[in-house]
Amino acid sequence: MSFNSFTEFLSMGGHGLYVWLSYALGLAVILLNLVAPLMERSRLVAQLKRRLQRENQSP
Amino acid sequence: MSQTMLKVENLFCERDDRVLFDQLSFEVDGGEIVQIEGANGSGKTTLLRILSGLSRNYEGEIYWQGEPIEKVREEFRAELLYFGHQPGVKALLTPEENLHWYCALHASLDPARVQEALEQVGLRGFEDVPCHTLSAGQHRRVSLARLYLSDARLWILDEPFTAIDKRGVAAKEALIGRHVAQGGSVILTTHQDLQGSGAVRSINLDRQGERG
Amino acid sequence: MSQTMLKVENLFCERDDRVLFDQLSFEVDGGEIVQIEGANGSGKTTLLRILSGLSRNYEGEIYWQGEPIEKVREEFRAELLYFGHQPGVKALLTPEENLHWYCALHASLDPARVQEALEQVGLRGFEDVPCHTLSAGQHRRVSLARLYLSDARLWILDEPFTAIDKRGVAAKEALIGRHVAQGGSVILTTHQDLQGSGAVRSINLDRQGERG
Amino acid sequence: MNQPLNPQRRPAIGMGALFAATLKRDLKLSLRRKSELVNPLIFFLMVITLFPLGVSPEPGFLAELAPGVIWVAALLATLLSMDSLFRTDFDDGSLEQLLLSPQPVMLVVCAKVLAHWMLTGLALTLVAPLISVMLFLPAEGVPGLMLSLLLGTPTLSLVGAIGAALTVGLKRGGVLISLLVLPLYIPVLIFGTGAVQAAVTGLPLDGYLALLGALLALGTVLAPLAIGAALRISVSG
Amino acid sequence: MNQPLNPQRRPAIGMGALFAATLKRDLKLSLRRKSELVNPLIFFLMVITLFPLGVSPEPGFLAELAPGVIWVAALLATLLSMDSLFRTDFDDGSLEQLLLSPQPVMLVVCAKVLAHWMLTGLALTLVAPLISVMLFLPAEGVPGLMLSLLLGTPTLSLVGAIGAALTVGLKRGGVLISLLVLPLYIPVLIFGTGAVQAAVTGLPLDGYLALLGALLALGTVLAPLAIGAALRISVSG
Amino acid sequence: MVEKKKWLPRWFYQLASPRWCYQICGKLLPGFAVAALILLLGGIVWALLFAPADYQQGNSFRIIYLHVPSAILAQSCYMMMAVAGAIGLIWKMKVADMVAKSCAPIGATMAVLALLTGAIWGKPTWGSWWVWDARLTSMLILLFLYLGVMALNSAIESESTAAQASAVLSLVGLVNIPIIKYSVDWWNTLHQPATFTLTERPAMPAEMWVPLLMMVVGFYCFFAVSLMLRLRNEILRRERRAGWVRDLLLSK
Ligand code: HEM
Ligand SMILES: Nc1ncnc2c1ncn2[C@@H]1O[C@H](COP(=O)(O)OP(=O)(O)OP(=O)(O)O)[C@@H](O)[C@H]1O
Ligand SMILES: Nc1ncnc2c1ncn2[C@@H]1O[C@H](COP(=O)(O)OP(=O)(O)OP(=O)(O)O)[C@@H](O)[C@H]1O
Ligand SMILES: [Mg+2]
Ligand SMILES: [Mg+2]
Repeated sequence: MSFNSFTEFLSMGGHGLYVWLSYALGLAVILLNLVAPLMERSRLVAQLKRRLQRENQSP
Repeated sequence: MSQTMLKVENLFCERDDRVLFDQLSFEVDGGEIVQIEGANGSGKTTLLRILSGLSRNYEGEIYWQGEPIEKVREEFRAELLYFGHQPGVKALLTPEENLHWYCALHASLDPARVQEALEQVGLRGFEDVPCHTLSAGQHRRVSLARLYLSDARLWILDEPFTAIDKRGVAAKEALIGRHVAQGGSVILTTHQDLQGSGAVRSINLDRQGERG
Repeated sequence: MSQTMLKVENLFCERDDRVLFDQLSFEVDGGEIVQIEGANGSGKTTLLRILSGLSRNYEGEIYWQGEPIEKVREEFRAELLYFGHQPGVKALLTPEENLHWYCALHASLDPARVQEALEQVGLRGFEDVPCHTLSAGQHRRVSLARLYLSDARLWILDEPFTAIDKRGVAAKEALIGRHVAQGGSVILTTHQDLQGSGAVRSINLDRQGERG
Repeated sequence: MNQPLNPQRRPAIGMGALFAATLKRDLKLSLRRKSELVNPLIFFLMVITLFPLGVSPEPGFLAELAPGVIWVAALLATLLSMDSLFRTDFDDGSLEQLLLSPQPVMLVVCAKVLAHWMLTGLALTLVAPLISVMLFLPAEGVPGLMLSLLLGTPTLSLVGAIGAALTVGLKRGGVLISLLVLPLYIPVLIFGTGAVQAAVTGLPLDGYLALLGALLALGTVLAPLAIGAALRISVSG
Repeated sequence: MNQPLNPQRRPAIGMGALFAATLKRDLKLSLRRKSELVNPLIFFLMVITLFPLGVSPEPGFLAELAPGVIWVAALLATLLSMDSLFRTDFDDGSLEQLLLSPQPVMLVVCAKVLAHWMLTGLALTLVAPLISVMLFLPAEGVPGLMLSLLLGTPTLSLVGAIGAALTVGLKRGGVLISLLVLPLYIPVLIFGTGAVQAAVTGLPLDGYLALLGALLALGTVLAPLAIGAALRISVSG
Repeated sequence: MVEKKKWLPRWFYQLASPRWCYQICGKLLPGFAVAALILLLGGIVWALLFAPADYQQGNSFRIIYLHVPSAILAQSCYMMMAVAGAIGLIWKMKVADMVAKSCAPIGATMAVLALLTGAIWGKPTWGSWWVWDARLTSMLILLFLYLGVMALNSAIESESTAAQASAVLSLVGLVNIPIIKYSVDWWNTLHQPATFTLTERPAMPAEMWVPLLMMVVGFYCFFAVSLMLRLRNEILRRERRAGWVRDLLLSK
């Protein structure tokens, strides 16, 4: 453990802003790369299902 | 010679989730005119582009003189004349220059016969004006002059009579008649009635989509 | 009402030193179909563009309801529907969006009727695909849908049936018939025969050039 | 199904609707291809990238170059996208329909230019701060840069549209348009960079901004007339 | 009047003739509009003019800028004229005819790129001395500039043609092409300006020229393949 | 329409089957997800809490644990995209096209992350958000290459055409990447004194590089997860007409 207190941990020796900004960005990018395909999948499945139902009804 | 030129087996094509044709099979023999029929949007142009090798968005097999067409692309292209919705005429060049370039693309054609071909399509006196000053019909006639030059055995013509006046249409039909009489084959589409081109076999695409 | 709509006096036009027509005079009354005839390159399109006001390369007089057309441009445009070789359809927009913009250009048209018009030209199901994925005929049909929307009295149609299938042509002819029955006028060119549109007066441009 | 033909109609309303419809249509046309939206920006960014690579990556040198390079890039980005403003409309016949409309052409033209500006000039103004960082422009210069871009780029779009309208009837106008338009852009360039340089050195920049504003006012009044006339001439030829 | 249909023909000759015919055709197309001939040059000259106006008219500063600016301008001039390389052929259907020809596509493509280069890269190389004077480039740098342009600009045309072929099927590829191609241009830019700067400071420049030559060789071998493939792909879509 | 060649192993053909791919991805997903989660979480905790501060840069050094993995991933992702594109072009293998298409957005976001973390790191270390350093520049160009491929892909309507066109582009880009790297390196050393060398790695103590290694491996696992998620979507979309997709949808 290289920090003695929580505030020290937050301030990161004066570089807190930079470090935390980076990690926030990193987290955002990772989440984006997971959430985007998952949302895309549910959208796609719903759309394909709808079309399948339409096709099954019409002929 | 009524040997089979083009053979199509189980052709399938869809665009934007709409099946245009499915399990389409037919043969085109030498000396035969095949007219592809169908309403607007039924897939005639799509089919002709697939047959000519321009489009590869299809499933199924196409054979040229018994060989799968993928294998004999080069030979097939040497035997093919394709006339599409866009006539392939450069607006800044004169009719003569346009046809000269076409002759260069097909080494077996004789540039000396360009003049004669232009005369045949009624463009005498327009040989050396730039094509963008021609009327719509004259513009397409420049491209139709290729029919008079060509020595290809298979002609694929997509609405060749668009914008052409009645006398022009009659002349083109006579030419098509001569071509098949010599053993060539023609696949064409047109929304006008063919008159006097002899026996025409038609393939209708209208109900193709529903089958699949 | 068979009042004279358009009156043309001594029209003269040459292009590239070739006289297309000279001393051309005619009138178009309400309830009349006038077909401009002539071989390719005889000057039909040129004439229609002059009449519609797109081209000013002419000599002679044109009157709209008795007034020189230069004076009444605005009113004339409100009464005019022009359909040219280029259909005026944006490839990236859908048929619906294309027609909505046309309605915005002509404030008197009702955008609510766009759907109906598209249905009439057989584009149901294609309302919201971009036009560049349509076939050649469907593309022109988008523009033809304007005929169903329009409340203009004078229609100037340059080869409206190009690329349209037979059923489409019949429908368009019926529409033209209805328009003239209501007192409108139509000036059109086509290389196909008009069937069943009632009385058609034709003006032949073929020998016009030689006269001058 | 046609409406009865009625000679006494033509409501005078619909002008605003036409303006809005055209603006919407042109934005839609650009946004439909998503790439089209970001591309003037990306082009801008790339020209900016080329300079450090081509000239020198030293911050001091770049800072001195920055106002000029940013303005030249804005100018080229506008110019590059200008040619397509009326060309597609001409090629597919929409322009004929537009000229045959009973509504004033100027109105539609203004809407088209506005749409063009929103996707080039306005977009460029918004990314200007980022560019400034990349070229080490001192922070004091940034507001001046943005203000001058905001006032200058609409003039670029307006003047460019005149060139586009004049060349639209030609078969290949792509490069000719630059020839016509660049000389007219020079005043904007000079005042624009002047404003930024003044801002960087802490001098007052209202004079430059006033000049840019005056050019814009002049352009707004005269350019639509010129564009309308040029379009009629191009189509009739 | 048609020739009898003869299945055994297709002379193997005609390759050189096709190359020459295409070269002649493309040059003719460009020369037919006289404006087209001078335009890449005029664009080049104008970008050069904008710099003294936009940045600073001081000779010393300009001399330092010159190699980079000239190369960036050459790059942009090439890029600007690139989009129309295959687009007109695509729009009027000539491209389909070309792809359906029994002759190898690469041949025609090479001729087209050569024609394009003659009217941009070669032309730019020839006016380079004039530009050098305008930007106060020291006289020692001029041979280096010309040599580097001569070796570098063909690569620009070749690589640009790949981008043009990839975007030709799109409705509006004008700006997309810059996005695709500019990153690929960066090595040429760097070596090109490097050569000029070396020449100005009197250092040996063979290293740079050798690198530019190597890029050109690589481009000449690989680009025609890529262009041919890209054209077939674009047309088939 | 895959032409069978004797010398290719069997799994190669199995890969060519979208259905098989869809299923195998489904099976592999949980494993990779768990691995990614453990590695990333462990790595981050170690990086933030336990790794010692750098003697020169202090705690801003901790940014390296995001910066380096994302930079490495951005580069290898491009390789993968180009290779997959080449396979798709040569053997007409649909799945390869889909892999290539799925790679692009992941690689682009990674390049963005590397650039942003680098920029943020640069501020305390160099006193400037951006310098025209060789490595930074080539990373920026890599991002442009990604954007180009993605823009081209989205601009072309037909799916197979879009895939082929982007494959050609990414291959051209692949040839160019070493050239760019080389030219940019050279350019930079010519002009700029080596104030900021990224290459001279300080001899790191183990408690610094072990978490870095964890993060790198974790990023790769995460990449696999994201890629497979996207790939499965892509397979569903492109194979929507196939019987097995219909059954799959109906069974849900
Ligand atoms: C926007 C700015 C930056 C970019 C685009 C960038 C890019 C890169 C790239 C591409 C790598 C190579 C990864 C690999 O393949 O091994 C890397 C590694 C690295 N970067 Fe950065 N970087 C940036 C800023 C910084 C800063 C400010 C520092 C710290 C002073 C830094 C320190 C490092 C270190 C220590 C490595 C690992 C070196 C190695 O493993 O060889 N970077 N960076
Ligand atoms: N832009 C132009 N510049 C010069 N001459 C032109 C131009 N456009 C047309 N012409 C000439 O005018 C003549 C008439 O052309 P027009 O387009 O009016 O013919 P058309 O009767 O409509 O023919 P088509 O039936 O082929 O459509 C043609 O001979 C053509 O060469
Ligand atoms: N580029 C494209 N992208 C998607 N769909 C397309 C594309 N081109 C054509 N289509 C669709 O394929 C169908 C068939 O088009 P095609 O051009 O083959 O019709 P066609 O039979 O030639 O009609 P026409 O008689 O109007 O020429 C049309 O419904 C059209 O919507
Ligand atoms: Mg068709
Ligand atoms: Mg006509």
